[in-house]
Amino acid sequence: MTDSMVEAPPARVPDELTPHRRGWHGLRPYLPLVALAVAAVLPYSTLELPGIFEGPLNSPGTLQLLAVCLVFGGLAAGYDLLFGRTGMLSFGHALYFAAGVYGTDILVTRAGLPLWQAALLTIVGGTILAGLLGAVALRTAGIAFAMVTLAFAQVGAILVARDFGGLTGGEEGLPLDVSGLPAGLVGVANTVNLYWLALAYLALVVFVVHRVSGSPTGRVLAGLRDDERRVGVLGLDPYRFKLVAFTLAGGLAAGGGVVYCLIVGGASPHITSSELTLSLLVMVVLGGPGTRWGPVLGGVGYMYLDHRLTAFGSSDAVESLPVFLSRPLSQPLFVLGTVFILAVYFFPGGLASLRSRLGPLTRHLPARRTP
Amino acid sequence: ATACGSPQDTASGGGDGAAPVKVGLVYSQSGALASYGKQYIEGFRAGLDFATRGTGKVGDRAIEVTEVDDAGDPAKAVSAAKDLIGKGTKIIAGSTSSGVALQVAPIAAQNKVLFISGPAATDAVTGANRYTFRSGRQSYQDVVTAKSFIGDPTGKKVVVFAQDGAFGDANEAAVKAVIGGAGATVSSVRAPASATEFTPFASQIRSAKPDLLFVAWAGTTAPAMWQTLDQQGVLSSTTVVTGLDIRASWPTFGAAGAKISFLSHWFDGAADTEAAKAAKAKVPGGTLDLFHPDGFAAAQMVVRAVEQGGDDVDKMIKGLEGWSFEGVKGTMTIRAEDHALLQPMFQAKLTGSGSAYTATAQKSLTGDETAPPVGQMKG
Amino acid sequence: MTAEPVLTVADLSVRIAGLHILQGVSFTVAPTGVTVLLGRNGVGKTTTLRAVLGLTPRGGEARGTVRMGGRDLLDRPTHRLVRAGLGYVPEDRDVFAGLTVAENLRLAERRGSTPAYDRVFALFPELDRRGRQRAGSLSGGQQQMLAIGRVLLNDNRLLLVDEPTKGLAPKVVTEVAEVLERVAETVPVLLVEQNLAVVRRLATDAVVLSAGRVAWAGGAGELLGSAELTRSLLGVGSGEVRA
Amino acid sequence: MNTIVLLTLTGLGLAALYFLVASGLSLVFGLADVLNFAHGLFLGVGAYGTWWAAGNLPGAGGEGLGFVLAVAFGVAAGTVVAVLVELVLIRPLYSRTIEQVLVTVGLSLAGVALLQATWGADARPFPRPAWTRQVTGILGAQVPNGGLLLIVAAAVVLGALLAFLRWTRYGLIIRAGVENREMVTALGIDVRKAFTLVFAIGGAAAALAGALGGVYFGTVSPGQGGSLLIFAFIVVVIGGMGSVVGSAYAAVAVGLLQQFVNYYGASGVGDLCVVALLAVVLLLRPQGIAGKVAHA
Amino acid sequence: MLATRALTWRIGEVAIVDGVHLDLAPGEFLGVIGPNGAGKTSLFNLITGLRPPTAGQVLLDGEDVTALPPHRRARRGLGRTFQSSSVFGSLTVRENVRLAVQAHRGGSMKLWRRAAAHRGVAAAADAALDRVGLHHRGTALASTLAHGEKRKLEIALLLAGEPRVMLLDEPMAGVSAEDVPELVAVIRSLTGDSGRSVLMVEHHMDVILELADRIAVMHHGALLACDTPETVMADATVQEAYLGEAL
Ligand SMILES: Nc1ncnc2c1ncn2[C@@H]1O[C@H](COP(=O)(O)OP(=O)(O)OP(=O)(O)O)[C@@H](O)[C@H]1O
Ligand SMILES: Nc1ncnc2c1ncn2[C@@H]1O[C@H](COP(=O)(O)OP(=O)(O)OP(=O)(O)O)[C@@H](O)[C@H]1O
Ligand SMILES: [Mg+2]
Ligand SMILES: [Mg+2]
Repeated sequence: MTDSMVEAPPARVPDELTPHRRGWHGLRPYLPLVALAVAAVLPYSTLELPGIFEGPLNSPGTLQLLAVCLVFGGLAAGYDLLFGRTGMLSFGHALYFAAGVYGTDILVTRAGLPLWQAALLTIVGGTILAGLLGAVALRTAGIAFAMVTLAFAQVGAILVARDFGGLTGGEEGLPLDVSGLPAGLVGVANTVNLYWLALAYLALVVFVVHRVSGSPTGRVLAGLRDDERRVGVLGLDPYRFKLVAFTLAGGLAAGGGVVYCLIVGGASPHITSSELTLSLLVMVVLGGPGTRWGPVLGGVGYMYLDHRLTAFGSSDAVESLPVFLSRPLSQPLFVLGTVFILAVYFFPGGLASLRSRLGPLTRHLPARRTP
Repeated sequence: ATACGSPQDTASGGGDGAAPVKVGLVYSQSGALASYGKQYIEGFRAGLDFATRGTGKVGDRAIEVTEVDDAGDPAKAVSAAKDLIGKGTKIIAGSTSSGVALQVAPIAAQNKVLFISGPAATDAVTGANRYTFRSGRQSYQDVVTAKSFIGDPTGKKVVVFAQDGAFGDANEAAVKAVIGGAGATVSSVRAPASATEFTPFASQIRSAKPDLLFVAWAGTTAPAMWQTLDQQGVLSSTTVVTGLDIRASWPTFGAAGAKISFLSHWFDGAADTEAAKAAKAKVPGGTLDLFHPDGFAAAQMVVRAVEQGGDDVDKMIKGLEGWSFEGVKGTMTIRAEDHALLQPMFQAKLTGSGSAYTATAQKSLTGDETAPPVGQMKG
Repeated sequence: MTAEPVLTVADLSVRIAGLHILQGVSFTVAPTGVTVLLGRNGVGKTTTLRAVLGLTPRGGEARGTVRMGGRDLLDRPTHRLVRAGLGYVPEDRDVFAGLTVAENLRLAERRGSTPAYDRVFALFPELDRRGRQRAGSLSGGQQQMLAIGRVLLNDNRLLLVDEPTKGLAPKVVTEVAEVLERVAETVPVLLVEQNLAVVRRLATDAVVLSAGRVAWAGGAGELLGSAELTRSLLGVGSGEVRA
Repeated sequence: MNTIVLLTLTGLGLAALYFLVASGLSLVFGLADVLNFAHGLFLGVGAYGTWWAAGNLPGAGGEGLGFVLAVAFGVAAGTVVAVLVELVLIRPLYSRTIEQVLVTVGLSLAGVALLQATWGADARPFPRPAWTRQVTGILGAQVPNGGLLLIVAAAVVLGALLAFLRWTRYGLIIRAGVENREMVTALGIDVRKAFTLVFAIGGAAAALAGALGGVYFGTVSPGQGGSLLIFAFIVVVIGGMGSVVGSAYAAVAVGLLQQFVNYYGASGVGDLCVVALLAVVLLLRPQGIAGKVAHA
Repeated sequence: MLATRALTWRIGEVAIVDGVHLDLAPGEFLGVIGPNGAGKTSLFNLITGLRPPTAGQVLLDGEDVTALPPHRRARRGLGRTFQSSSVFGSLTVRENVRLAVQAHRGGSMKLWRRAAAHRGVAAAADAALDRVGLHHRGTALASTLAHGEKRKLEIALLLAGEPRVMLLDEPMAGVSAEDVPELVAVIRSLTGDSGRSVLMVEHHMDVILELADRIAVMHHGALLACDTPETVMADATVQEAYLGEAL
């Protein structure tokens, strides 16, 4: 060994870690607004995107599909408040969405309430339901919490399927009675209004989630994701904060349910299934948990695939393939499942990480840890 | 081409006398009911061929069929229906599952297009609204056929074994109305659709000692259910009636099959009509199955509607209401009041073993004999 | 140094998440005695040990050469290195909290060599007594004992030990130092240690890191004996040692 | 009296089926910390493998030794698929729980769809020895032999798993590996092999459950595995993640509860009771009946 | 200020903490030493409420707080650090401290305010970071800190909460020799003027001797002695059971 004296290099200044506001970044805060505006005027375009949509952008079929996608984008963003930002793995989030759908449907169709009353009651009811069930479920944590929420959701599913008092229509579902609805929400020609409604819902959820996670409460939620015990010792009640997040997310989901009920024109037991909750999780992970746009992208993308793959499966392109390819490819679920798997390997961190992988400017944004 | 348009544009239908007539078929190509859907579409193609005498045209207007997969999900079906309507489709048919039928029916009414529901068996489609018709049978007709197995019901004891949920409810209600109304005492044993172990229910049924057991069970657990009923001696102690499902399910009855009296909507050979022969000739494989007649009838109704109404949906409805035609099953009549489709039903026996089973018709009931009570048009 | 070094690290550089954490570290470990790796918090001591073992985190990358017995260690799977006789006592103890103490030890047994339970229990009788307790419920110091005991169960060719006396009571610190001293008679040790008293007692050679580079390397006596060196490299006077 | 005997024995048969499905799930979930939603796929592979072998493999069939051979083939197929899944898909994702969920959910969707694409959506009659369709009189009750077969199989699987966990180091390695994989490698253990082994065992158990489930149901269909999975999950959670014995207790509790409530109570209440049991157990003892530690 | 009365925690038959009577006067600095496994950390857990005691009481300002959950005790001015660092790994260093400041100042349950807009919070957080010398690491994710840096962040989190009673669990463990004096100064400054009390577990005797007014010795869960440093250091049992022979 040789004695050596090496000049120590200057301490690393991790300036690349400091948030940057350079160049076009001045515009960035407005990008969401621009996107919103573009989405809002989309229905005025007759652009045809062959292969992507069946008809021009302003055709009812396309708008309907987009509306469904947007609602799920919002739903996923709301779920992310729980999962990505607070680290609570709930397997029962579909329950509050279903409560929104069935609540609206039953109040309008069976009780004959005007829409606005039904919607208000449903959202309030869904929020209270989330508050109550959350208060119980949050006595557990981790996988136990996931399973208790799953159990609650399962009870919801059983109740809907049992069709007590003929309220829910059981496995056949309950079509929405549109006779009392505003005329602007009924009929194929008015699909655009449903689209705007869905867009408004999505914008609202993104705004709320963004606002909340940037708020003092949001900081606590992020703390909870990492170390709950620590939060308690700092003088904050973890239970209260988790309950707030759970209730808020539940209320947002119920709101999504109201919109979805109008878009689809009824309720069917599909939405109470545990698969829906799992798909929510898939959407969020697909998009990138804890990121602003990831869950939205995930939700929209998932629903788009879910709807469009049926058409893909029966398309001529697939049918002309050799049997060993065309058979599986004509099964939408096969393609969907394969897409999930590939996404995990090709976009680790979700779709939202694509941007950071493409743009060197954003490369050093701190990666969010998945809890 | 990028252009600006109105967000409320929808294509207007036809107008031009020689333009093709757009027909949208929204049914299950994938998902749990994919095999029902497959039969339906084969039947539809055969029926279209039959009703247009091989031309695929009504007058000089071609029938342009668009098929959309709903994967059994009402939300997808609604999207598809809206898409089709937006593109000017005036006739929608399909609906393999009841949930889909019930959600699409109101869409048809809201947009004033014709909807011809397919294999979906729920009674609620009948009389749903004046735009909605059906090309298949309904649960009530099944039950009336079941009743024909016990002769005079007065004083008899009937047990319904059905799964929870709307399907079971409908069957139980129908049995109470049809057989109970005719003087039998009807009780029911219900089980969760998710049940996998049927012994408790079999015990309950056995201790009830019914004269007739009516079983309404759908799904993959059916074979286990039949085996348990057989093992616990239910099948040999009473007359057991149930609906005969698609051919693929026949071997799953196993030994129990011979001990069951089947009511049947349709099986290959149930009737030897002109339409059945035509259908047999057209259908891939040459063997008809449960839901081929539904697709076939749907095509016949579509052709009739176009003949009578052109592009005018009101005229189509007028043309269909009260119409009698010769379908695969025999004479079918669309009742004007509630659009119920009166049609023959069958009693059948299953024989055979291994994977080779044959159904033979014991008796057939006419459309009038199995007619459901006349209902009110709801919407 | 006359004898062939047991470990040669040359131009080792490690990047993690875009940060250049080690920037070309080179040093050797003598075949006998204790080589200490010194330096302030965050200079890369732990990173160095882990890179030798192939434990650079996901998304990180280690370059350079690490040779032991004529073979390059980088890119060889960790478990192979360990089976070949590289023992590791991690900084955060990393005992398996859900397993009992006995299970933790059983896990550390290596196939092909008889586990020296006597040696371990003689040193830390506490571990014998608490065999059935979950390691997660051990006190901090007890966990540290378990982490050390785990490697001593086997015979090694080189020990990599990261702050073994952290959190131990003074009496146990002395004991651990004695153990390491005894171990070092047969097995060379690469030690990271903040307790200068322990360093003073054990170290034969010293390597001082500063901001990802080697700032000084040489005999330990030389380093600790020179007030100037200790002050400039370690920031403490040479007499200033903690008990 | 004989109703009670009948309900108890058939309830135990049901419990055995739940246990067979849950055991592999519990092993993989508790030891490898992978919430394996693709377990239903392994089940399906086992069932279809057996079904296919009985019809196509020379020497295999529906009776006697031929049936044993068919089941062995099905189990082997399930094991191979499980190992491939672990090697190719799960291995790169350890300690990334959520991504694993995504992959296994994707796998369950794609796998079931693939089964459906290959063999159709309809249920197929399952080959099985004639005696499994008969009943045995026990204390006046006519107990189905299929159920008894399940009980025997479940007991054997339980014994085998316990032996594996107790007499080999693998249980230890995997439990440690879940906590801190890196440290296990730093002890000189190739932890990857151990995880593959767990998947293989989990897959084999699932495939066996699939094959015997086929005997029990009399048919095989693509979605069969998935529908059993919910109850299996409940059993795993009630039993305590990863505790094989806990799963056995929980399976018995769930099976009997369902059976008795379905007979004496209203239908559907059995399912609600099971869900209620889950919620109550978790609220009182979040770690499940047998605690969180994954061992015998 | 802080007192425990016959505080006991048993697991089965074993008493981990055994009838501890402890009194901490305002402004006092009490060092706690004892062999590994003596129950020091457990005592902290009982005092802060992370574990319920099997018997005995914890008094804060003369009031019985034994039944209160951890966060309620923290509100009353009880703060602590953890032996094995527990910081919020997915937040940056600065966000970590801001969270602590915010927890202390109230207003955490504001769903609609901008957290970043809170000037006072940012300033207080930066001050705390400055004091432990972590300012330059402000934007690093806490999970990527080196071990010693995490210890410092722990202390910054504690400072940010401005507690009146502070429980420090081995703050010096793993801190490089060079930084020890600095950290000792920080800790000393905690008590000085403000009348705050500190309870500190530490195995570095020189640090304890330098800072503590009194030293409590724990052994097998029980409090053996609680006296001035000189008396304690002279005690033969302490010498034998804890210190052993010097290196
Ligand atoms: N996973 C990681 N991601 C990013 N940076 C890291 C990671 N691990 C370590 N670092 C950084 O690398 C540097 C060196 O860390 P290391 O743990 O090797 O220091 P050390 O010398 O062992 O310090 P200590 O004495 O505190 O243990 C630190 O600045 C740390 O923040
Ligand atoms: N859940 C438990 N079950 C059994 N023993 C436990 C449990 N929790 C703690 N102990 C034991 O209680 C004793 C006290 O532990 P504690 O962590 O309080 O010690 P300590 O004084 O802080 O030691 P150190 O200085 O090593 O950190 C230890 O012997 C520990 O093993
Ligand atoms: Mg270190
Ligand atoms: Mg301690």
